[in-house]
Amino acid sequence: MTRPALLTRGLSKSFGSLVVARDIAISLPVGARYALIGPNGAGKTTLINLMTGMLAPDAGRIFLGDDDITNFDPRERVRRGLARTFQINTLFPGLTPLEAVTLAVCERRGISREFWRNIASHREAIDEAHDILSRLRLAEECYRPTRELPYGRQRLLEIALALATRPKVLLLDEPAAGVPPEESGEIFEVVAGLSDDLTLLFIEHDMHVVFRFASHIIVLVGGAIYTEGTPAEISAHPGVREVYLGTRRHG
Amino acid sequence: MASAVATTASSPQAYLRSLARWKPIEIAFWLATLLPFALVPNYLSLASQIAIAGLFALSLDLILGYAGIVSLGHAAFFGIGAYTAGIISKYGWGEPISGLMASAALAGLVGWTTSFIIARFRHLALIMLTLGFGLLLAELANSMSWLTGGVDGLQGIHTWDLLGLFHFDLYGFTAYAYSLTVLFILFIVARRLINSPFGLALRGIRENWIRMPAIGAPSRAHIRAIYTIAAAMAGTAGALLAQTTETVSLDSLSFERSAELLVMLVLGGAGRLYGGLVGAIIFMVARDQFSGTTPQYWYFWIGVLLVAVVTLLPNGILGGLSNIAARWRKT
Amino acid sequence: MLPPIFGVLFDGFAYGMLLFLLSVGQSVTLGMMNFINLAHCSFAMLGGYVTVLLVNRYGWPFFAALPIAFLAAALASVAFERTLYRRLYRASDLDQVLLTIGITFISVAAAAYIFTTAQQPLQLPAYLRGSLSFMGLDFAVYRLILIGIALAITALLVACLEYTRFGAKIRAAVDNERMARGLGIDVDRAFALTFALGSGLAGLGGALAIEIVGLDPSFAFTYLVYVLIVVSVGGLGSIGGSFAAAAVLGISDIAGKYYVPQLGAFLIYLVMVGLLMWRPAGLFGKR
Amino acid sequence: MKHVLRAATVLAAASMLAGSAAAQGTIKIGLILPYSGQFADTATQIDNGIKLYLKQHGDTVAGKKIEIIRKDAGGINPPVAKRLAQELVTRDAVDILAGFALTPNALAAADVSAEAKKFMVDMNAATAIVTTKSPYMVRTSFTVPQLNQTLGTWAVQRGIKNAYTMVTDYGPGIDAESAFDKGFKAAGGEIVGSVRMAVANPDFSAYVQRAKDLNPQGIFIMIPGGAQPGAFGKALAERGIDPKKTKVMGQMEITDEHALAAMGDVAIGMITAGHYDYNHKSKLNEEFVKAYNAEFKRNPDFFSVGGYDGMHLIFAALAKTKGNADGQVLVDAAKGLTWDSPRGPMAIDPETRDVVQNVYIRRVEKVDGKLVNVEIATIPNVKDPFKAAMKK
Repeated sequence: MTRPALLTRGLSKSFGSLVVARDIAISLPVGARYALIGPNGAGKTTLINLMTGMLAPDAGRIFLGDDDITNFDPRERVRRGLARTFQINTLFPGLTPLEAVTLAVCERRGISREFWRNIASHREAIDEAHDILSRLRLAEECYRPTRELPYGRQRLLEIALALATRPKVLLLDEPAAGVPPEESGEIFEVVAGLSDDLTLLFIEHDMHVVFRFASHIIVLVGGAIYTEGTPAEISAHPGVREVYLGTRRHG
Repeated sequence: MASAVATTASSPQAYLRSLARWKPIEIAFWLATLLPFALVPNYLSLASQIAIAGLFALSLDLILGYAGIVSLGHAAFFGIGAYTAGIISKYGWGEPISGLMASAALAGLVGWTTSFIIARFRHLALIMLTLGFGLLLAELANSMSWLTGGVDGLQGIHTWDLLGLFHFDLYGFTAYAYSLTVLFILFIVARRLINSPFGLALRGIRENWIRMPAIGAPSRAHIRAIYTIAAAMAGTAGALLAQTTETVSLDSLSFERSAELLVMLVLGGAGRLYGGLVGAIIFMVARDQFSGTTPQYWYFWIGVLLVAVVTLLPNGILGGLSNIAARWRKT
Repeated sequence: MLPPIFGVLFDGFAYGMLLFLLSVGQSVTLGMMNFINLAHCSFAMLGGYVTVLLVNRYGWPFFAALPIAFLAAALASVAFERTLYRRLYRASDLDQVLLTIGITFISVAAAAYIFTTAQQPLQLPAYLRGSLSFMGLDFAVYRLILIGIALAITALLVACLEYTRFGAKIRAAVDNERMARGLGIDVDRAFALTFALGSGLAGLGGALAIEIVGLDPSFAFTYLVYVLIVVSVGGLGSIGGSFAAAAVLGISDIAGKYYVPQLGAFLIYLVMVGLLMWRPAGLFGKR
Repeated sequence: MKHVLRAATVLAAASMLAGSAAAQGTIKIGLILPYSGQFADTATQIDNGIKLYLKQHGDTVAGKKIEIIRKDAGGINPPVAKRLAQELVTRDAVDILAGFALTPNALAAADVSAEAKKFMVDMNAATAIVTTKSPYMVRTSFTVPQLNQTLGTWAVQRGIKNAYTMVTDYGPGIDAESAFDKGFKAAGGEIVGSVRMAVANPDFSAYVQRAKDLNPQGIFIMIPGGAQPGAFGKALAERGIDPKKTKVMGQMEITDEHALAAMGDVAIGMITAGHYDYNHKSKLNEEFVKAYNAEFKRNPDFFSVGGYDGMHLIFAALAKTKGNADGQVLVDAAKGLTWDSPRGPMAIDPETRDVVQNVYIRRVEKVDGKLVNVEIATIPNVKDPFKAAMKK
């Protein structure tokens, strides 16, 4: 077996007496499509924050491919191929999507400190950015300021920004959060159409979506892994139905 | 404006290029800066000091308007520049252009040194730290009166003729020509910088500080760089004032100067290259006129001006005007 | 006999309490409502002028003038809140700065026009100006009063804002205005009241401060920096934080001037810079 | 390019000459004062003195109408003061520059006076060197050494053998400290300690405690006027220093009318050196104070008399030159002028163009229930000792 794309071992974090992550071990094989589910407050976003370095773990290690990235800052993790999106839009409201994605591309290409040449002269970077936007069906709206885009488009831009870093592993925190069901399908179709080399972990509440797109599901409860398995195994798991699926139906 | 351009842009590259193109109104603006020579030759000293204030405001705009770093201590660099130019001149080297460069270099060096601290903080703490450094420096300059002349100001500054040809005359003719030229050159620099990949990264920092590391951006390094550049530019403005007026005093470092600068920039509209220039022109002309008619109560009218601008034109004069223009175009 | 250090500590603490009284209103408006009110010291100045007028011209007792100073500043602030401030609650910080600086300019000119540019010394009865001897040290009566009032206000504010319905409403209104409206909270009124409270406290602070720092139209600018220092070091939204910050700053300033006068002018700023680098959100800051 | 520049300069110069020619029958005075900001009251009082003089003596002298153009320098701001002076000369074509509450502004404007050869009257700025910056400048206020060195000498003669000095750490404070030291030591006194205090300083208790620890016979202080003297007096009272026992001495602003009101009875016994107080006993001053009160509803102070005498000097000089406002002619006329001022006899030193006047040593006393400065000694016709020392 080849090395997993992303691996965590014994990852733990608590705020005072509140344990938000308890001894979490996850292994994402290359090209995986994993879903992370669990009730509100289970620690899903916290786990992403730990993996991407926005929170420092109290204990445990994180590996990206062969590298131990536990002590790297978020930026260094991004440079090595670990990107994320945010549950709440974390975009650049005053920039157009083209500018925002070009910015991310420039950062990756290491030309963001160039201060004398006009941005427009960096044709390759701009074309790459436009290409990403096209793939995410944002090409037509890429000249409007981000704050004027419809919400659903902004969710796609979240993903576009992450893709501009050319990640090996992409962590999607509820990519369709707040999007009406008829539009969320579009977002996941886009996600599903991403390259097979890209390793994906996404948080999602809608079980239909999860079962349709995930190859593997991890259930997080109270900051710890409750169980994990294929969609079939999870849907058959009596405990999951009780603690999570059961309550969701009504909630 | 952007949407109008977008429909005609043939490619993303052409679109981005069009954003950076010189617009007719910009060219008109710079041509208009030459008018004082012909129309109001008796106001050239004021025009020179407005150009200097405009340059100073432009330097603040680079960090505040573009990178989102609110500073209440930017006068520190202005003062460093002014004192450097003044002290060099006092000890026998009054050549203006080399003095200007030395001042910019020293202000930039101090800016670079402090930027390591500045880049670590945000929000109120950042504002207060810039304020604190500014106040500490002002106190230091006061206590080092053997070097700075203390409250009485630095005495014995003499600026040599510009290029060995132009005497700094009583009418401010040379002073305005000199200040305007330096302003224009540095404006071009700032304009290029804003339209470069680095400028885009700065706007990214302003628009969303949290997202930047998630797209792999070294925000702190960017902030250090722009803070250094802005410091050097502020130092240049200070040196210009010292050279053209042959005076330097503690007020060049004061909190009041930092605060007044902020007012000018916000009045004109932060985050727009011309915001600081427009703000400096309006604020200083208004003050000159108001204080000419009511030397004791001009504060009142300046206050009314500020309140009126905020209520009628949010985001500064340029911001408010562009909002109105956009709304008008939509209907 | 107490060693002189106690005298220095006492003076420093009292000076801190003076800073606290001047700043606590800002701690309420900036901390709770997130509104940058640089005209804070204008309201303090108003309180000062009201006090001077009542005490010097109409012969009111000093303590009777204090509540009027509070009310005058609070009422004036409501007028401003209704007409100007409320339009800018959701505006950018920079617009708030511009508006309130503008109001400060206007207030300075108005004060110069109405009260002239001269210093307005407060004429207090002799018993407020003396000092009490205790174990060989002199404790100034006025400073004791400052400390007493500061402690009372801290207790009152903490009780009111953290343990009453009013406090809960304000916090709800600031945290999530839409939800607060949904819950039937009159958000406009809550904001207006908070603003009036903050400005009233400024008026009271001004009234108490002028005996020590004097009063002329430049008051509105001169003490702004101190107010910002106290509030930022204390931490936004924390009355207790402002209290602690003011005490630390006051004591270190006075002790510094006594023991190392060469550093006298630098000390308050050095302490501020040091504390903020250590705790950027302030001593008791949450955000 | 050079030709264009020269041409434009000539053009501007021509337009300026045309301006003054058009104003044949008027003499314009450009008045630069800090009308706004922290020093606004100083400006108000100087300007009041000027207004009163014009009211009493009319606005015509030697057949010329006097026109005043007022400019606000807005606090300590030399670049602005210099620009205003330039503009007054080039744009408004003034003949005389006057005002100047603050030394840094006066020094900056002096360059313009020297370059444009304009008569300049310093009505307040008190640092000794100010008048050396332009050969066309005279001063009608006082100099810091004139008062404080005199005070130092007097103190030792009156039996104060050791003293502690407390000055604000800025130009005038440091000048006053060295002037007092000089007078005090030369007369045989001993300085037992000194402290320089922060400029922004609302609370003096720590500094006063330091002085008290040393228990000197005298304390010399120099702090800016305005809010600080009151605060200082309170610190004295609170720390239990009684000016009736420990001699507290200083320059006149620490016991001006407002400071005394702020300090209350603790001020009794404080000793100051000054050249003017509204309580000065002379017929001329009584009339002056009365007229001043009638006009402005407050008492004049030393700022007012600086403005008043400044106007007198301008009038007297113009009368002597028969209305010729040329800088050199006017300054020559001003040299050696003597007159009786509300402050007492006054003269302009022909060598230094600085003011020569009586220095009064005053003690704060309660007279008819009111705190006033009572003159206890007069040192007549004091010249600025700083310039006297420079010559040696």
